[in-house]
Amino acid sequence: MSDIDYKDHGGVLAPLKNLRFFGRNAVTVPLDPRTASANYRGFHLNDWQACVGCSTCQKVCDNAAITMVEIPGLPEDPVKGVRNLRPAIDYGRCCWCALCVDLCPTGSISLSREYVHTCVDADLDSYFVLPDSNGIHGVAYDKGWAKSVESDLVALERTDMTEAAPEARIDNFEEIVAGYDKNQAIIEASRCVQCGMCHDACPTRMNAPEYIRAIWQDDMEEAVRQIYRTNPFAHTCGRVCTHRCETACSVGHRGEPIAIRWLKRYAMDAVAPERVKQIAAEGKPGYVTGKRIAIIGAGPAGLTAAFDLAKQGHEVQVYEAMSQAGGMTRYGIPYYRMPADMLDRDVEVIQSLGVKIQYNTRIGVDLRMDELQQQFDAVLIAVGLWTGRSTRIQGADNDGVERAVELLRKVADGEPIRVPRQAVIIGGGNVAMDIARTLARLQKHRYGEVAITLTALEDIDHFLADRDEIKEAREEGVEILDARGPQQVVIENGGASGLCTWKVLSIFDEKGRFAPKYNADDQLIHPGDMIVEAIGQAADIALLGEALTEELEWNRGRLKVDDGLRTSADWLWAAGDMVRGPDVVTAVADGHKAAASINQFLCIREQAA
Amino acid sequence: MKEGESSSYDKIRSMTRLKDVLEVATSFEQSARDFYTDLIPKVSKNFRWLAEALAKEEQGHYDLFTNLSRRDDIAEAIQAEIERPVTDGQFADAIMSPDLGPHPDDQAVLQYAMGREHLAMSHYRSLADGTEPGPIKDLFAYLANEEAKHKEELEKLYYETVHAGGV
Amino acid sequence: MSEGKALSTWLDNLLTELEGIEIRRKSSRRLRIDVEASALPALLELLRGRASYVHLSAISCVDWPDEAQFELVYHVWSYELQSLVSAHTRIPRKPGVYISVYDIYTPAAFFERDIHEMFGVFFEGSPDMSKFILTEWDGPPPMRKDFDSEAWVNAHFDFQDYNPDWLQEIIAQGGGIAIRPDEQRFSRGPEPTAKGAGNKTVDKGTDER
Amino acid sequence: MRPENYEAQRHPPSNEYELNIGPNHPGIEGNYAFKLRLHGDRVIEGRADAGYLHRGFEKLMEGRLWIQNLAITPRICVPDPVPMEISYCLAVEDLCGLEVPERALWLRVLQAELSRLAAHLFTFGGHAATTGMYTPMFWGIADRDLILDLFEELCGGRVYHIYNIPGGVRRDMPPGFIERVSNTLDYLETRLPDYDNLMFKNLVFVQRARGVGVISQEQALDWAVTGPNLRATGLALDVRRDDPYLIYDQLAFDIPTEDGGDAWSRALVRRKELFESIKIIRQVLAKLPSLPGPIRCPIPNPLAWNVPAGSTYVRMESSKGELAWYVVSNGSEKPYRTHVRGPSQMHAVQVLEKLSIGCRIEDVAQIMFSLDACPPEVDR
Repeated sequence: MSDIDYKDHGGVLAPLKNLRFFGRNAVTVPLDPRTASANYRGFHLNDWQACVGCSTCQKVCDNAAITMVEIPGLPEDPVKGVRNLRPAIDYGRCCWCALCVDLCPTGSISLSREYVHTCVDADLDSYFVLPDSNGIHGVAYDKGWAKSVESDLVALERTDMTEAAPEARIDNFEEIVAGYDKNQAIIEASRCVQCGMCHDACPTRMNAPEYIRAIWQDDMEEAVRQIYRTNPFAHTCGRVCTHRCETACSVGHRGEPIAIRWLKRYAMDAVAPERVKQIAAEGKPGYVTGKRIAIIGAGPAGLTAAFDLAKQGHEVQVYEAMSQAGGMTRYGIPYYRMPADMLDRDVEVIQSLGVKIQYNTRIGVDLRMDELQQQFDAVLIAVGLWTGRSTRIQGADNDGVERAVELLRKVADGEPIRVPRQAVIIGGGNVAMDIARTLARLQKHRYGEVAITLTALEDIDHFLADRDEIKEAREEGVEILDARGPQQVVIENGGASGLCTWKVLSIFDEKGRFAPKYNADDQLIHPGDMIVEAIGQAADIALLGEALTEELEWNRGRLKVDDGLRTSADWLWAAGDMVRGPDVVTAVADGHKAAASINQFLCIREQAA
Repeated sequence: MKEGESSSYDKIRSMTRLKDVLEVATSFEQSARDFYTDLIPKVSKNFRWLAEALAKEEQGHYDLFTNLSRRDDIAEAIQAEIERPVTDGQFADAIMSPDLGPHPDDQAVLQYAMGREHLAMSHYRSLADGTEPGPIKDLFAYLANEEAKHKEELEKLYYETVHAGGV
Repeated sequence: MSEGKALSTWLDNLLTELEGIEIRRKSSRRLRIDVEASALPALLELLRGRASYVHLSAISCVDWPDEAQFELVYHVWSYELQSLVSAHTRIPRKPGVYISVYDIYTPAAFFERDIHEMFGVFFEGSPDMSKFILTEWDGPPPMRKDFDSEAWVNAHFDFQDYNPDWLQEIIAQGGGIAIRPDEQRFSRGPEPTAKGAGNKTVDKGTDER
Repeated sequence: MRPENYEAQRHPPSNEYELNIGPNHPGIEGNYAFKLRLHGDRVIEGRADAGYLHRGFEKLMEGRLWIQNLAITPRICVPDPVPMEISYCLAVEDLCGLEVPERALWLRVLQAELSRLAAHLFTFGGHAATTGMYTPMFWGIADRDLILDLFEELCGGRVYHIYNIPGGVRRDMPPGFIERVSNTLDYLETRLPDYDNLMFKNLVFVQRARGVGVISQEQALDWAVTGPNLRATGLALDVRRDDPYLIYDQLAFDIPTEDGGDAWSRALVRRKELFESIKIIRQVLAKLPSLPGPIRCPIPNPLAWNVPAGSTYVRMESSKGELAWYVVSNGSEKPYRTHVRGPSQMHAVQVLEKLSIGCRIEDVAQIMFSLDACPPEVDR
């Protein structure tokens, strides 16, 4: 039956063996609460310094136990991706699964080793608790279940992007960044925790969470529709944007931010241009308002405004001085970074909405501003910053000295330029990098080897150029010397032969303003038969004409505009780089603002009439 | 700096009383301020603020020197200032100071202003070196120091206007 | 295991006798058979009688509203062959009636009763079709996709709203509740998450930067 | 059964009467009602009435992301939550084709066998309580608490561990954990003879348990009885051996059986399984230090994780019997359908009803506890 011999009742004395139980002491476990184990899942702790209020914990909580509470007084900075929201936990619903801890991008929330919740109302009168770093009863308990490498659920690594190797890209203008394929894009899009920090940081408030989600759901048309809600220049911004969204991305606090810019590019490239036009035209009213608006400059700002106004039924006429549209995005950014055919797609979509662009027309020469004022209900000037500044140091007027903006325009326009054997670039911004790498390519193509020296006033950390631009420039053989101040252009038998520079002790004064100080005895001569100045750009406002310049209000060298980008003249608006300084996505944001203000002005005038 | 003014510097060399030296210095500031104020209408409006700012700067200098001259303890006041000499950044030295033609642009005006400051500073400095130690030498050193400070201010403005516009 | 192998191959050709079935072997111990609703009892009869599948592990029901069908899955396990056969069949959602297999496998009684309660599929011949778990429930069969349990809960119960003093202090300073839990959580009723997955991007960005 | 819904059945005048046990009754494990029709103290017919623990897990899980269901699965079966967690993760891993690192598999077996120990100790107490002895319950709970301390160290939670995640486990063992587990096992092994004297050799228990609720092998197979109840009828059938999952095929353990098929044999099978589980855990503890490597394979961001479409049927041996999950995914980020086949669905309903016919009233509770029927699995 079984090996338990239950019939063995033992002898008469059998019960005596139970006497040994008297020897044992009773099993007594101390009743007061003991500290829980090292990774116990007790009540929440939240380090408010580390927490950025991204509300990912609220999303992953399966019992909807977390409410985000706005706490005034906490730091709030959309550009860095910091909100003054903190999670409050409803312990009537929480099941202590610690998924919020494992998915917290900054690792600020953790569970303490405190599990006793019997307390009187005085210390805690509700299940709804706002955890901070000193625990539920204000008694500091050390951390229990906290973020650990193994349990971290945040997808920290970014899907790496295939880029052309330096040797492969040095002698041509093919696009370097290959762009994601479908699989890579879906994996990259799946990393997004939908916190919306990018939406707040983007100058034009792009709905990045929505289009990233659409990409992940492989619904490309929805992604394009979400993008076109705020940015008709998405092919361009997908390649050259200064991507402030990625600096604000909450995954970026401990890992690599989501490649939001490249995802936008993937979405735009994935949908056929014809279909993009139909999507962009959605919501365009059938009627025409009969209002006519003139826009000077077919750059991002001008064309975005044109796009919005056309979608509101107005008739838009754009005047462009050059032979093609795009402004700085075509003539300022080389094709290896911003291919022309992609820019044309953006422009064609805008034109498909009925925006007429008149090329090779220079306002101030072919048409005067006052003529525009009579013929149109409103005028928007968005001419950007096209004149390159010169250092005007000794010898700067020699013809061996060029301006980066003009050179880049000529290369983009296909005009042949003199390819120097050796060149020296002055300037540390993206334009300097662009011209350095363009000349490097031309040199490699013509002479087979690259000889470019790039000097700038600032030290390398304060270069205005993107970090990857600097990295790629160095890979392509550009020698970068930081903190060098240009002194004099060395002239030999009529032509430039080098640049003399002094060491800069770059000191910032207490207000953070940059006051370059030279150390004269550390002097270098950089050989080069061409010197290119890429130090800054100014707006060419000659087109306004003397009378209008006098009539308008100015603000430290730029047109004074209200927040609707309207100048002091009620019929004239101004937008883009010439008002805000050089940045593509800010120009797009300006385009929207100007269009909204113009549209509002036209409606008010209509009601008033 | 036009020639006329450099001769007046020789006049200053021979002076002994602090008050007289200050008066001459104040007159230089006054002429600079008047030069900028009448420049204001001439320049194009989009950078007229620059001319106005320079005029205001010179006015500030003018007031500084006038109420300094009104005080009687000029020597002690100057003493305090000299302890913190401002090193000359030489940032503007390389930049040729053009003669302001009919349509100067903002960069030209700034270059011209920095050129004036530089000349004034170097004049005062040479004057300070040329006199024996005493209140007059301290005054010249003080004036040189003020001009150097002023020049540094303009250099910052020059950097922000010309150099910082890059993408 | 080798004779097990032989047995399973023997089983494979045994099954070929039945027409209109589709066999997919997922692993050495998992076999999926798609069969017509009418042929299922015969298949189970064959599996139990001649192929040693004596143990009915479970009967699962899956609601496919898009195809207006219920999918019934009969999981039977053989102790000898040490392999599981999942017999999948589809029955129309309306009228949702099917024959019971109680006479082949007695455990079917519980599963059929459970499926009847949860999905409303009536099994003719099942010993007991009366309510078992949801005796107090008079609503529609709750496991059907078209019944939204969360909506029912929200309709019949109300949320516990808290107003502790720390919250009142924050409200006094101008703060307060910014995002309620159900506005943004990813767990939502049975319908697939709406576009944009319920993420409510808080527009905290100020215009001027 | 709410009072207003209750209407007494009209019986012909006879000496039969109706008696309701539960849903809140010390003789019933968990919240479970059992309606008896009695003739004297002899049971004529028993009808189970469940539903008091129905929380609608399967419906809830359809509305939550794959990762969010981790917190729900252990709560389906209260005394033995671990197999629920592990089988859900096995199902998701099967659907996604995730490669679970070996160390995680061994940690899962450690957790599962510890959970089996705790569940059996719990059932000893329950079974003895129905025969009037409460000391085994006190000892069982006290010893089970030692194992819960181990769980608290390993997983961070005492009863609901939420220790598993699709792809592996969430934490590695804390330092010195192996040594503490083996100490606890040593202590348990010294306790087992006491349990024998207290319970298994105790004539009161033996007299009450022997010959009660007898299941023959044919009936067991026919009624889909599984787990210790099936092995009590002499058939050495165990999912860990027949349908090996995790790394049970690398472990040396045998399947204890009894051939009485009655309540007492079932208790003895569980007692022997205690030894087997301790043997397994010792093997795992010996192997773990030599297993380096990760405890989890990477999974996508949980908020955006589409599990490929498909369906899978995962079987596991819980302390109560064969526990199985049928999980269907339609390729979206949420399960389309999850069906839990708890072992007690058979034991607590048909088997109990059939066994209670003809037995005496005091044996109904004992039959239920000897079957180790766990109502939350029935209701889900």
